[in-house]
Amino acid sequence: MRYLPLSDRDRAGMLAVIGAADIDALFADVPAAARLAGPVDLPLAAGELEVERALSALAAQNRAAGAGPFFCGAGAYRHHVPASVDHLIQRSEFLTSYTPYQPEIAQGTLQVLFEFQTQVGALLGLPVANASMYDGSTACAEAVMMAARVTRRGKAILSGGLHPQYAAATHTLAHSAGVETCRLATAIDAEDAVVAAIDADTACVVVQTPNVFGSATDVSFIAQAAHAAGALLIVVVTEAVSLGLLKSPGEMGADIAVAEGQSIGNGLNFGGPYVGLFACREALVRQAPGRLCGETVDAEGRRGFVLTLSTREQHIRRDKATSNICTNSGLCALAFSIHLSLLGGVGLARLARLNHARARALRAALTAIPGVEALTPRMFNEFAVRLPTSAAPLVEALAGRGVIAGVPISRLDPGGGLDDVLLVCATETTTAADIDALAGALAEELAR
Amino acid sequence: MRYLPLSDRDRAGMLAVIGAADIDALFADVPAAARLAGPVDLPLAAGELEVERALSALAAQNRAAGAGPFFCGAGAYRHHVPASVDHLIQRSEFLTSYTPYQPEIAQGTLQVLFEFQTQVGALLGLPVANASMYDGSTACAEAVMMAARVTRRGKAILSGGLHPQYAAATHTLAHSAGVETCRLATAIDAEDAVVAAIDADTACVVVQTPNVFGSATDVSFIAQAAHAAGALLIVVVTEAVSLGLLKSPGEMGADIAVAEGQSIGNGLNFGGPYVGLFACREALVRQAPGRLCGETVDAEGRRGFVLTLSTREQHIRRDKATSNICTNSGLCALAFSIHLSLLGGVGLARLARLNHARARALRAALTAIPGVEALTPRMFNEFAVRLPTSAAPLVEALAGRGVIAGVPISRLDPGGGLDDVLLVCATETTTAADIDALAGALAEELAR
Amino acid sequence: MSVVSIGRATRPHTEPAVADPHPGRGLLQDEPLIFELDAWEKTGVDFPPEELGEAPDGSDLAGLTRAEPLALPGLSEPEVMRHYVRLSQKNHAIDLALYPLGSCTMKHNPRLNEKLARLPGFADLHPLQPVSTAQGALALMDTLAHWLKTLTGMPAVALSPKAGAHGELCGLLAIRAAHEARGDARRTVLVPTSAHGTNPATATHVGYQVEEIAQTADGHVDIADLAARLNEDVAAVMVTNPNTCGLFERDVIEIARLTHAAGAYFYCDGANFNAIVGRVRPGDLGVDAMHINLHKTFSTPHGGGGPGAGPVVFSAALAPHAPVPWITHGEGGFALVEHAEGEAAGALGRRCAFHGQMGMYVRALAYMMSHGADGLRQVAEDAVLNANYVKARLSGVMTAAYPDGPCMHEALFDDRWLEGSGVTTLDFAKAMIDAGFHPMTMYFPLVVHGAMLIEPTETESRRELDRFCDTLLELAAAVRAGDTERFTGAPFHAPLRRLDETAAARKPRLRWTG
Amino acid sequence: MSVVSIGRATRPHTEPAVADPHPGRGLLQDEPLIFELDAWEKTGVDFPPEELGEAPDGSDLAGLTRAEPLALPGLSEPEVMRHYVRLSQKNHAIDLALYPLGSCTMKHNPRLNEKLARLPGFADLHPLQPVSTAQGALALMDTLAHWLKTLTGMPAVALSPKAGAHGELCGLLAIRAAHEARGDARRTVLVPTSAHGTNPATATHVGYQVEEIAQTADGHVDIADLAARLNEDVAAVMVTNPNTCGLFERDVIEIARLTHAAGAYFYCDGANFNAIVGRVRPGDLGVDAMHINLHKTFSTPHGGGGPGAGPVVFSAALAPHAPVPWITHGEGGFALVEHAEGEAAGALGRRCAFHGQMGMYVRALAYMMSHGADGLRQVAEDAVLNANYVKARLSGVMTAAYPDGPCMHEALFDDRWLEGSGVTTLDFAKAMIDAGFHPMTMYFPLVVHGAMLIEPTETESRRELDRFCDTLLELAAAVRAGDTERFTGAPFHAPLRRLDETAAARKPRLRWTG
Ligand SMILES: Cc1ncc(COP(=O)(O)O)c(C=O)c1O
Ligand SMILES: Cc1ncc(COP(=O)(O)O)c(C=O)c1O
Repeated sequence: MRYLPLSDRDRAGMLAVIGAADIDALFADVPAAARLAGPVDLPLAAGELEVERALSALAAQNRAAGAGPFFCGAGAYRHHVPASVDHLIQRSEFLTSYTPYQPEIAQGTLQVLFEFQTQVGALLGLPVANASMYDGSTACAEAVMMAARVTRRGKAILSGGLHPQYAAATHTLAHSAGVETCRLATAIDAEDAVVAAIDADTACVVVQTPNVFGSATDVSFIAQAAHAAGALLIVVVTEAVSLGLLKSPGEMGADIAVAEGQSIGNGLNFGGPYVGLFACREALVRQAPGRLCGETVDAEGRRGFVLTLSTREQHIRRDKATSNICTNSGLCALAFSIHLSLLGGVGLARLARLNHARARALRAALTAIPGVEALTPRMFNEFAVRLPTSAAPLVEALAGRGVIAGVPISRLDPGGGLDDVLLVCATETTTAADIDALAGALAEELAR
Repeated sequence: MRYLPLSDRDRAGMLAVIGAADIDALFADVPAAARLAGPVDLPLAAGELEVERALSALAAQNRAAGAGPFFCGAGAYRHHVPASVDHLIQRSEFLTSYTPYQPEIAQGTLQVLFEFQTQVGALLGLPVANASMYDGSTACAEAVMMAARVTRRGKAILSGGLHPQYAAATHTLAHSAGVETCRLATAIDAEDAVVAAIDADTACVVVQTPNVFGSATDVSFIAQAAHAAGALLIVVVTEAVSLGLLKSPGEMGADIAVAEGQSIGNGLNFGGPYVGLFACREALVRQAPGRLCGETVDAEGRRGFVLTLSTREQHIRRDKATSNICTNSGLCALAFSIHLSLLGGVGLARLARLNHARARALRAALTAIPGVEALTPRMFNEFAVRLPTSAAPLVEALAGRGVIAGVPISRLDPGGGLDDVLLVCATETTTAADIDALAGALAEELAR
Repeated sequence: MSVVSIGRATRPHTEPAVADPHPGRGLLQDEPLIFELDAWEKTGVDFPPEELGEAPDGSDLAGLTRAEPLALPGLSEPEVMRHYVRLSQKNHAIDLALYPLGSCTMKHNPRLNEKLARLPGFADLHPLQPVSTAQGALALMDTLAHWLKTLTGMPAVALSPKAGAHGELCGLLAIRAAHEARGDARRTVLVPTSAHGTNPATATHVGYQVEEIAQTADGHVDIADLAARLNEDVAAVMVTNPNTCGLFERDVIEIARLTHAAGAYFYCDGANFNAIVGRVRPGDLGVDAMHINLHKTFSTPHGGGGPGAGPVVFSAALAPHAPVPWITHGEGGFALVEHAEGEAAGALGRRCAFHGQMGMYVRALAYMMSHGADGLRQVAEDAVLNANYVKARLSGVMTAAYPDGPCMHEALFDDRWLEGSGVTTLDFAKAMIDAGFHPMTMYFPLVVHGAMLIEPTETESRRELDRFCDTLLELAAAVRAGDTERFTGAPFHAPLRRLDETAAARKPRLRWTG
Repeated sequence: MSVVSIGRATRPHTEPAVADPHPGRGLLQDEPLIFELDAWEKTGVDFPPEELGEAPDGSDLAGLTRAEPLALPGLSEPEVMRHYVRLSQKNHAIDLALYPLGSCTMKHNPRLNEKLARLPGFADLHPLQPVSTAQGALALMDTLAHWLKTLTGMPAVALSPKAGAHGELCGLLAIRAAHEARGDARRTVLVPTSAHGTNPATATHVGYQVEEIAQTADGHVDIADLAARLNEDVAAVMVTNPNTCGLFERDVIEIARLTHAAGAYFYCDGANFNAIVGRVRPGDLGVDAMHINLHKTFSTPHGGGGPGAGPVVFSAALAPHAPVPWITHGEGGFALVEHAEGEAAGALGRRCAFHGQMGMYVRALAYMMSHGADGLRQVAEDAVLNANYVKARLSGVMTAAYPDGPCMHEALFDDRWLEGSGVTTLDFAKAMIDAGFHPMTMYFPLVVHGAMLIEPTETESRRELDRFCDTLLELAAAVRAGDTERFTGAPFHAPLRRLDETAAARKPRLRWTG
């Protein structure tokens, strides 16, 4: 077996050193009833060529986003990732290392985390960022838990523009810990509705911008309302590229900001692994979940980096920890950080403008089709359209024609009464030809 | 421009340090008539996404070997290369280093070369191997030049089983230096014909095994005949995998052995880059072309490796050098060495057996078709078949049906009178389904 | 300046007055932060210039754009390559040498798996594109689920948890849902003292109270203590098996029986499944829920901290409460159940957006298929063999925490043998760095004083194990010889000397500020 | 033990009695040869067991198989990863720091190019599959040819040569063919003393005699000497431009005129094309043939010694003699001319099997398209700017070989400034290693005493150039200060100390023998 270095001769020699008669002797503690006599009922070992063939065949049964016109967004975005990013994250020293528990031989990972935290802080406009969460949705859930701890209050108000799966993930976790979530009705442009819902038990208000329908909102007024009521504002961003252009959560008064970082440096991967960004105000840091990397010096006074404030964490604090997170999304954070260090502020702004320009072109093409109406105000790179028919079957029909048209909102929110609403998204990877293909196919399908 | 670190501000500052008015001042030596005023007539800079799209579109116009049934060989072989090989050769420290001129900071490359030379020596059965040539064909040409130097004779006899393009490349180089090449008539199984051609001016005899028709020969008797006449025997191997099973050139009395190493560790790449293997008897080492890596010690007595015997080479010996080669095929040699260090003797023998078994299955399937006759005796993984029709148009027709059937020998040797002969090859990548597909399509085409 | 012998004893040398290597000398490059490279106005990504003119006009984003342009450095690609390649060389990695972090299962990460996870059919697939266009992905998840269920002998699995700790949450939420479905509002979870920190943290995170179960002197759950603590308020017993002392819980079937008898569920932390995969099925032990860290047993790379994946297998009792999404198979191929309603109303809900860690699933399945049923069994055997070999070779000098009987996949030592030497577990670990090895897990589990938990994994050759043991024995001899400085000052040969963690925590500097 | 200050002057330190780092300490691992890893009986590649039984039977390979099984070690994949990753860390690389090897053009290698070269449509394509199934590959080669011809202003190009030296052979063979076609049997090639070794080696390798052309005191071809040597026996003049002293041959048009007037051809060694790409077309200078090292100007990676690619552009006079294969375009798409007969009868023949270095073509074209006509011009300008900057910063202390006027892409220094210091060019170079840089090209070109040829390339930032210059100036100050030991003993901080090359050559050990 190509991954197992021991030869049978090695095994025999080692058993002799141990003083065990055979390998079974080492499993003596296993109750006899639970010892399997032979291999379980699964295929036997396979060569690399065979495995590659089998899994490549499965991959070939999927229609890769890049294989043709493609317009899905809704929390996961297809952007171009420079080849150098994927090359670098495959360096053995990054790929095959563990959490940097021994800082003297993990300065590579640690310096990257320090840089990542600084980048995320700048992006989200808040002074403290952690070393990553699993993804945007779990970061959102943890932010709500944190707000409840900070405020010692028991309710979270979720805006109707919050990604429904974020809302669901947040509800599941918060509910179990006794934090009530109050999700407002799904709405394309009603972020202001949260203000009225704030009450004295409100720990936090959770608002997404651009929201799940693609609409951006200046949430400063919500920050004011929340703060006036002693609640925190949590701002959620699912399209990190928008932050190249749009006001940061911090700029608008967020106490905690969480974002899905997938858009930068990471592929679609059918939904994971992604990377959750988490930032907050300085005063809240000791309630923050996740790892934090900090600057320090070595015995000779040279700058170095370590994991710090770990008294918040499970491995030190155990049942008093701020979160149970351990493994996070390190390599995705590295990819994010590399891509962003290529882009810089200048490049991210250009990328954001390009995305916006392509989305405008897409909107112009789609709304030229009779019966198709754009619903999203203040759109960045994604918007909802109302169709003269149900969106889900139409998307299926278009897929049959080689065009992946977008996400029917009913997929995320089946009971929301928006069956005729389709979410479409354009990025720098969307070409004029792609847009023509969608517009053409859509017009034809609608005309049938 | 993403690959150019200087900003305009940098440029201005640097010109000031230099004391030059502008960049043109630095090109003052260029005759005015030859100074281009602006960019040449080619497209302007393009982003990574645009370049990727353009070249991917070209790639998509090619029918990749792995995309379906595929049976070409004739000097280039489709084998499975473990993923770890391609991963390792992309390590920055291997990929982006130069020839190891500073051994103290090139021990990685140098130790690999020392291991490579040892592996190649073992494979070819000769004590001295160099650090690689461009490919098998140029290695063959250089071997003939070397034999002429060693023997101070002016004629090389090329067997009729030598790959025609190897013969052509050898002829072109040797001819210019006044070494006559005498290529015997193309023949599927007439290696023994070289014996009669040896005369007093014969510097060397060049024999390929398995030959271009796939037929293996024990060339010991040719070695004896050559040596008796004071000539050298050069053995050529184009399918390195065969050496896992077959007698090595050294074992059969070769003085020099050259091989194409592509089969191990390297992809098809439409013909290049490949890696030439070159080995010879100890006594001939000072006439060998190319780089040699040798063992030595450092100032503290620790083992280390350096390039050595460079007094043979162009950079020291200039017009007296044994060859003009400078850049060789280092990274392909690394890939070869890694793959072979995974395989080992045990694995290479198994791989060779598997190749042979698949080729036997292919032969059985094809010769079951009426009118198809196998011509190659002592076949390893490749053989010639005679068809009841001209091979080239048939191969085109089969390509139209998605099957790449093999190489018509007329492609290599248009005047050879073998228009109805097709070379087919099977390796470990050939499946039973592939064989069925070829046999089925061939039978149908022939029945038309 | 003290004269000591270091590394393999053949080449004693004089200890330099200052440590080496120094970044900035020889091949080890010094590298500033990206913020110190004077790249605020540049970018290393090119865009088609013609479209950039089109600034957002008033109609869309008026008043929503940043007041100040985002200030982040943008490096050219050559600078980026240098930066990260230089940094990378300051890391230890499994590809460099044995990485004996107990409980972390740092094993070889096959490169085939990296390649397959990058096939466009997996990597460039959107989670919300029509499922009819992602049948291969669902088939892969279904196959992975089959392997996991078969290997554990459990009837159901939730793939979506994103790491072990996320899986623990999932397991406890399912347990809570099961109790709630019966109207049973239990509040306590029992956890042994030796448990990993995530176990108690998880329990409180979902609103349970944690009560500790005592441990026997020989490193096992104290059954009597467990029995005494079990009552109708106990929702679950959370036990790690093989446990964090590297031992198989001999009485696991009894633990399950007692737990069930009290109306509680048995959660097993499966982080150490590597020791038993293919030889023992947790389903045969009475487990109700167990997470499997794909990044441990099934070798998806740790990536300096993640990502991982933590699928949870469930017993029949808990299966109806598994979270969405899950896969069904019908006439039209594979489908996804994405909402906890209708037929899925028993589900505990949703744990994250989308469907989990697809990239990890591809890698894990490739790993499983490569080994096969026979190879996975061999994995467990070799992992256990390697650990026992290390234990046997070191026990003469270091004090094994549980010397009697075999260990499973990791060998646990305590610091009794260091007593009075002036060298702590930490010092010893840092000296290992000088000798070219990553330290073992230290001071965990908490039940053992100055714990040193060594998990070699099955992907180490006997040669590397010997090199490791020889080094530790040589270091131990140096301890005995009173070479204290070599330990208390260590590391001397890492890119940096020992780092001041206290200073870091006292006045946290968590980002670059210029 | 001397106390010196090293590296950036801020952190003086004590020189250790022995060198550091030592492989086997800290992160730098010691690694034996693969033959020393006890892996003779193993293999790291798995095959379907069922088919292996089928040993070759008598009918095919009887008597042809090895007497003894092939004795080569086969390592498991984890062992292989360790081996090569450990070894790799003992290399310098362009990804680690400036690599100022003059004449080698060690520039950044974009990773996009690596990715594209690996697309199955290019990488998994057989050279002899029907051309109808490889139209994209031929289109790519045709496009590359178009770029090369346009950039050089030459009407034809032979893509197939496998490196610069192989291109030189190709050029001289075309020249020979052209002469032969006229029945003109010339025997001499004129080459300047400053030429790269491959130039004279090439000329004699194809049967010419080499005569040297003198060089002027200011680093140019001595036109008078050239004129004097030109006669009807001269087949070609081979001149490098920009030349190996880093200077543009001011009189190049006159050189071409004189050459042509004597009935000879003008071969230009284009290894230094990077300095002028986009600003000067060799076709405008009267060149008849020039090779282009794609691995220099067009950034295909050097890979520790290769592979490269050396396409040769030809003037109209030589174009008919270009070697096969070449590409034609007609009704049915692209086709290949593969045989030197019929319409191709004038061809010099064939230089290698198949069609050349496709893998390099993809990379080079991606590089060209990325830069575009504007970016390539900027490449030349930045390369020249960077070299002049280094020259300007160092000239105060080191002696520039040709101080007057600008240089092109490389700055040449001699060793006059080291005279009497006890430090040689070699010593100085080895001390650079300690300071984290790869040495420059040394003792070449031969026309300059103790030459130090520095080529920074355009992919260095000003910051890295300053770091480099600061380091060299600091080292030069140490030379002046009489710190001889720091140089003669160098390197101290590389994985190994200075290696004994004489011993290696005296009794060559070219393979492991156990
Ligand atoms: C015993 C044990 N349980 C749980 C965990 C947590 O797993 P993860 O890091 O995947 O969240 C770990 C990880 O180290 C562990 O060792
Ligand atoms: C001036 C010059 N000519 C020719 C060559 C030979 O090129 P190659 O190494 O590609 O064969 C070189 C390579 O260093 C060179 O610098």
